[in-house]
Amino acid sequence: MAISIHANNFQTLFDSARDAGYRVIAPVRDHTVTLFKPVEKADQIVLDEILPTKSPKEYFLAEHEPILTYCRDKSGKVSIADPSLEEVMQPTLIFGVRPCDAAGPEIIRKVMTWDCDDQFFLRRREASVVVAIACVEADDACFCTSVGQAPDGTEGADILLVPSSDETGAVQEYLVQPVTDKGSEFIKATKGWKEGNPSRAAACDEVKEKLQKRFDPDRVREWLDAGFDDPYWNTATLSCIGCGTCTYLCPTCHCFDIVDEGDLTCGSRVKNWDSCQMCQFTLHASGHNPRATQNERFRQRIMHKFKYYPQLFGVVLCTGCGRCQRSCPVDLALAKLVERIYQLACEPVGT
Amino acid sequence: MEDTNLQSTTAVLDNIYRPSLMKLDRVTWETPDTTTFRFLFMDDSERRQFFSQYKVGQFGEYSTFGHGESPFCVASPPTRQEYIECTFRAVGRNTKAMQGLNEGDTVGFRGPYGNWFPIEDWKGKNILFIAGGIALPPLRAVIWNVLDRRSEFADVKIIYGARTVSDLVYKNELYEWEKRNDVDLVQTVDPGGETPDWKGRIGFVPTVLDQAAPSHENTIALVCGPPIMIKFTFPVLDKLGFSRQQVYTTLENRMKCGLGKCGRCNVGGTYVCKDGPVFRWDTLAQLPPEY
Amino acid sequence: MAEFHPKIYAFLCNWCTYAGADLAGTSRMLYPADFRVIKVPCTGRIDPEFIVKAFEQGADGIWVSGCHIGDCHYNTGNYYAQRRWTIFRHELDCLGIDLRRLKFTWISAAEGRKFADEAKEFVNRIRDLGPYERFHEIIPAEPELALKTGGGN
Amino acid sequence: MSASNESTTGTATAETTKEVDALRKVARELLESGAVKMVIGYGEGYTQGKVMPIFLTDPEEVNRLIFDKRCVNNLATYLKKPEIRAMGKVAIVVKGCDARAINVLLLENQARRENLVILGMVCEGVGDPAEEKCLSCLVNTPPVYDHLFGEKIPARGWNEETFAKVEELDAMSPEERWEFWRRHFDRCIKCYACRQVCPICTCTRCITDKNQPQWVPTSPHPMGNYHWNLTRAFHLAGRCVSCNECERACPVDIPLSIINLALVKAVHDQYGFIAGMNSEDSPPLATYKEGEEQEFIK
Repeated sequence: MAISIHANNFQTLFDSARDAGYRVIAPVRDHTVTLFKPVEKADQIVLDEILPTKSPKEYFLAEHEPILTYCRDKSGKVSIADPSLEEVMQPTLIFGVRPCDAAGPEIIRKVMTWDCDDQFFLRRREASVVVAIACVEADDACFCTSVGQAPDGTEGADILLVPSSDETGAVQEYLVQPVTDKGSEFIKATKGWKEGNPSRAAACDEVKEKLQKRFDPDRVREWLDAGFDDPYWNTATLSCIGCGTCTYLCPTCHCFDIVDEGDLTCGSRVKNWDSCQMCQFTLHASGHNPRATQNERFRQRIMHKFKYYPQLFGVVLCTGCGRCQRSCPVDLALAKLVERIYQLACEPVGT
Repeated sequence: MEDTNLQSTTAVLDNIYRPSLMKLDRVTWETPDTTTFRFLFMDDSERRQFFSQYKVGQFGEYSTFGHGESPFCVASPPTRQEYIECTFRAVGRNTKAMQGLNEGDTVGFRGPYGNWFPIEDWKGKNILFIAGGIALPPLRAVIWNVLDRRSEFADVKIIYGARTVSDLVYKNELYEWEKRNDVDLVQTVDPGGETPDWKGRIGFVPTVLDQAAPSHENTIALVCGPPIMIKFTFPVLDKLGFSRQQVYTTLENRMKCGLGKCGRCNVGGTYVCKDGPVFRWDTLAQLPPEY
Repeated sequence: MAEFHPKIYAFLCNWCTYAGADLAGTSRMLYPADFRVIKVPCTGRIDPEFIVKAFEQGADGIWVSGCHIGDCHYNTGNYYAQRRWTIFRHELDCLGIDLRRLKFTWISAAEGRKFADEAKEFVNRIRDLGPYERFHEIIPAEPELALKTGGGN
Repeated sequence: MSASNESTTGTATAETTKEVDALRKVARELLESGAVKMVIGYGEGYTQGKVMPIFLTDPEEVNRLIFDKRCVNNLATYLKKPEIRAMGKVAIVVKGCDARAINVLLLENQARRENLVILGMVCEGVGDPAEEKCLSCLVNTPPVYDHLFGEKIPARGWNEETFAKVEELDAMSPEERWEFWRRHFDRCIKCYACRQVCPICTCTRCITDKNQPQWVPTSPHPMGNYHWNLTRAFHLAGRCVSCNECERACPVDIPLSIINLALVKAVHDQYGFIAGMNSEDSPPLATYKEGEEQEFIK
């Protein structure tokens, strides 16, 4: 039996989710940007943008997460404890996620479970239900199809809503596709859903047409395999100013820092987002820096996404959301650079 | 949805970032800024757990609470299961804080992490240790491991150099090794770093290695030192006939997690925290120069 | 209700105000002791970071005091300090810090009376204002260490 | 060298102004004669309709240089990049506000005048709609240049709009100001784009990256965010040239210009100083005058 939901019923859905113990997270306007934040009212949410400014990554890999607390008593005896799990394990509905953003945590999962499990990530993942909405629009920065994702992809989503537009072109109704068992359970446990198809057909065809593949990641990887010392890196990224914007907004970048905060008597050890684009990222205490220049750091970013990660885990560390291009202050578009690498890879040898 | 599992907050977290608590048992000053710490596990089950995994060459994350964590190698061998030791120089925030600790104080330790020297494959072989300055600690664990199981190995030769006499670490142990007749120890200091009563050689490690000219036959060479020493030592080993399969070294890169998650210690696609810190020369030669 | 003991940090220049405090003490002048003195060589040594850090340590009030203009032990230190404080104070105001919680004075080594009076005034002022809750709200909570799970594992 | 740097959309536009023609001609001469190693300028961006910084070493590529209303970036920020510094003598395309940044770099010995050929563009304002900074521009004609492109025009100058937002903030109570900034700083993710893009943030190791001691907490929690934003602005007091790149680069649109302008105003009101108008006047926080007693110090 097909299921659908009308935008008018989002409030019912949110209310019933809250009744079932979930906090509801959805894209909302904050000043001039759109962010995933807790919402009360369905009319607050913003679904007509290509993508929110930040991905919902922070609800899986927190920007700032205490991983340990310590205290030292007067005699010098130290006690340590795990932080409270209340926030980590809070059931969370993340609503209105684009397929590229939904796929991000699924890709990060591979490194977070590599030989040992980062429970902070996994518990958050387990406690959340991701309701994705397929895209009806794309801009020049979007390239999900080039990295194996799709505007109506289901990776990482528990439920996918496929929009159907009315005669004015506005989206009001959605076809509901449960993707995981967790998603199906969630539909059963909450209200607002309706049996039967939406009155109109899906509205995703046009965007699929628009999102032509721009490069082949396998060919890119082949070039990168031998391309570490290629002169390409000397000039291609000279305009990079080394701000971490692209990494912080990326749904798949997951590097973090561990620092102690507090004084000698008590405090926390915390995990904070970090960026490979910062020059201190690899700086040794001795002053030696294995990646001393911005060009090297940018190469690391592309290598990590399109060579190292696929080699280790079989997937590209990129979902093609295009935030790195949209938000770059100097318009240094990662996808364009990778496109260029693809061209180099396709050029006949000897030219 | 009535999923009570989700509501539970009493679950225990299997926290991979949680260290074992260790008691600082003994502090030995090696040089004015380098110390050796001996730690005792506060929980004996953690000690047993550690030694059930630990192999020589592995490292750990040592922390003072309030100042952060630093990775360095375990400098004591798995043949001595009562304690672990590490030797470090105070350069960063945490290492400086550690040097301010007193015997009896508490530190955190996570490990063992990374790979190890495959010494089980070296039984019956000659072992040649070449170290410079503060880089003796990673080899010291191997040296003691080999010496504690002396009969399983053939000749043992140690070439160790430092900038000056006062920069030599493990002076008591050097004295002990020097006296032993089943170890051949060659000590050297850089020109100008000698004292009037210095009995060892004067010269850089690669030069001294060249003069000592150990045979490559049935020999494994372990090289640890500053990058500049390694750079000049490899050609000498090459000249002496060592193949790249006979030479091992260790790498150090900045690390935070030690578990392959935080994303900063990679050299090309190789993670020093998981695929290292021990590298055979032929593997190392294939890595890009990101260390 | 328990009496409110404000947390006040006083950054005092070694040569004038600190000596002034000494004089107030040796002259047996009474003043409230609700502040922690941090002796600095000169007001010019006080980085604005000290002030921010003090608030982050939970300060309810901060008092900065040094030599009168023209009396600086290092001749010009307080001239620079004055310019720095003028601009920094503007910034704090712009960012919503309550300026009543900051006090700047020039007190010489001979002005024990002035020191005692100013100390009284500031401590009373902060007592009246109460804890600086707005700032305290952004300080990460001290972890409640669950000792039952602490210790070993 | 810059062959692989070419943009797929970066072909020269057919129509150019006579200023751009002149700019290209000078750039060509500079590169051909070897007078400079590199020309830093604006070219067509990767994204349709955007511009990006381009780094030319080949005289044949000078036709990629453009200048129009889209050229908002302050290219002076590249003068702090070690890779560019290592080039030796370079030519750089600047608007007035960018030239002010160069003046500050010269004043603080962060750039050497003899290593720069400054290609000044007369600028009537950039952005569409016009950037806020342009509405009260002090330097429509760059205050420092070697070659000037376009006819000198009078500066628009500060007006009642310039500090309107600062005054709006001043009119609030401290509680309201505190809430205003808490709301904005709450979005901060500590990406440090504001620092990286700033031409005046020249420290090779920023205070927030120093941990002995750790003055600025590195965590993006409310306290860390407040401290970082406060420190960043104060370190630019009397140095900020209001190019507003920090606010433009901020991915979460924190209105950093308001703090910057508040300090610009305070420095001007108190000491009559405006940063970057020349490269001789002493920085206001590194000097003093007698008779400046402040009332707030009792």
